[in-house]
Amino acid sequence: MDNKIIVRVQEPDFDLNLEMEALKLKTKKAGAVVFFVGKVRDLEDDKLQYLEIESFEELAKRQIEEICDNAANTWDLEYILVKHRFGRLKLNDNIVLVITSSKHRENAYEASRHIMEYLKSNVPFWKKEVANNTENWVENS
Amino acid sequence: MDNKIIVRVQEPDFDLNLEMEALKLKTKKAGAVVFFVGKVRDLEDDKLQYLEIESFEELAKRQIEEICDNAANTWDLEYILVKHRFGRLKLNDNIVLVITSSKHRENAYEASRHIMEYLKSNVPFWKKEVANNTENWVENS
Amino acid sequence: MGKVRLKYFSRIREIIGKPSELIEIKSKNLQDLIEELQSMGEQYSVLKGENFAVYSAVDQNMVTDVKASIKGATEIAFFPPMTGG
Amino acid sequence: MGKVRLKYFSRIREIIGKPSELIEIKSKNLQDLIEELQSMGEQYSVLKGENFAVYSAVDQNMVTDVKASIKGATEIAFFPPMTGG
Repeated sequence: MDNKIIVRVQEPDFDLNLEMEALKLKTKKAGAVVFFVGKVRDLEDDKLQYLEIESFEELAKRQIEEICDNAANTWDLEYILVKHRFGRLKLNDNIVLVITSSKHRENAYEASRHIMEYLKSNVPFWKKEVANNTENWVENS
Repeated sequence: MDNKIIVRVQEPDFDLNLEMEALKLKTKKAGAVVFFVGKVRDLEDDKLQYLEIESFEELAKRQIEEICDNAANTWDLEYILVKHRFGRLKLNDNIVLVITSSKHRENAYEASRHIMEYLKSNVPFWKKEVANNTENWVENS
Repeated sequence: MGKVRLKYFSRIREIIGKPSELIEIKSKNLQDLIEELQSMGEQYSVLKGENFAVYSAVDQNMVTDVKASIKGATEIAFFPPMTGG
Repeated sequence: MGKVRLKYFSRIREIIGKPSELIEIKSKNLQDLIEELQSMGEQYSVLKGENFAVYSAVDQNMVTDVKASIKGATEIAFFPPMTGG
């Protein structure tokens, strides 16, 4: 895999400033950086107690690496990073970070959307919402 | 202007972690957050010494507020922030930050692209690249 | 065939009641394996995919052809539709 | 008309040689004003927009109609194509 691609499936949170610093050390040619952050949002009616994210870690990492390779071959990108968390998360906690960086912003935006689209339904993570002491596995949206 | 819209034209840098914290205090309904960061990139052939950004501050703020209002009316967004810097910047320094947040990620992506598109040619900032002791006003790309 | 590590995730893990098990199997493909597992208990009928789609990964490669050989596999995972991101 | 603060940005500021000036003007619209300014020196011909597009803002509102009235204006700005973002 390309050394401009970084993929992590992890329990700890990520730090946006540190990620930006790491990116800047790797590329001086990119003017555009798109960060997508998915975070735990509150439910419409219920009060979320917590979100539990289960993962098949090894396969998840492999599947994400594949989509990143694919994005690198499709768009002119200087840097791609995906960090996806698992475990028990509370309201507003970060879930996923996708960073794409390119000379021209269109590439960074399109690659980011593409990766997120794929993450939603092709990477082995499952989310369970716990609210009012009832559990609900999230269906795909 | 809507109180979920924040616009600044400023000399100081911005802090991604602090911006994320501020956003989380304002909205618990949004699961998707898109950050666009435009940064100073190196030139193809020359070695950039610095980039000087000139602005017509009052009009720039007003024009950005207008596009943010427009985006808020077009997409279902929970939060919009634009911080655009001016002054002398060096390689890899941040220039502009656009944050858009929504329940569904498509809205955040589309609003971000729309705001950036507009910023490029409708807001009174001008960039001058200084390299090899020659100055060059950047043309629109 | 020999011993294979079966892994179950999410709703399938909850229905089968365990995250994984090491068992001796006879089947040569996924379709036969799902049939074979029925004899171990009613809970394994979830693998037939009648209530929701069931995905499989053999040695950490997603497999869509249920007739593809699983000969020599050491790990077979079953899981419901993924909801990442 | 009375005194108006004229502002120049970027290349226009460099060509005219100052960021702003407070002057007495007679013109009633932008087109006439640009004409009027020519008498103050060759450098003001940049405002005719022959080399690159020139944008204007009257009291911090962008104005595209050069025949629109500038009566009562206190600030008029001239600038080249914008390159933000």
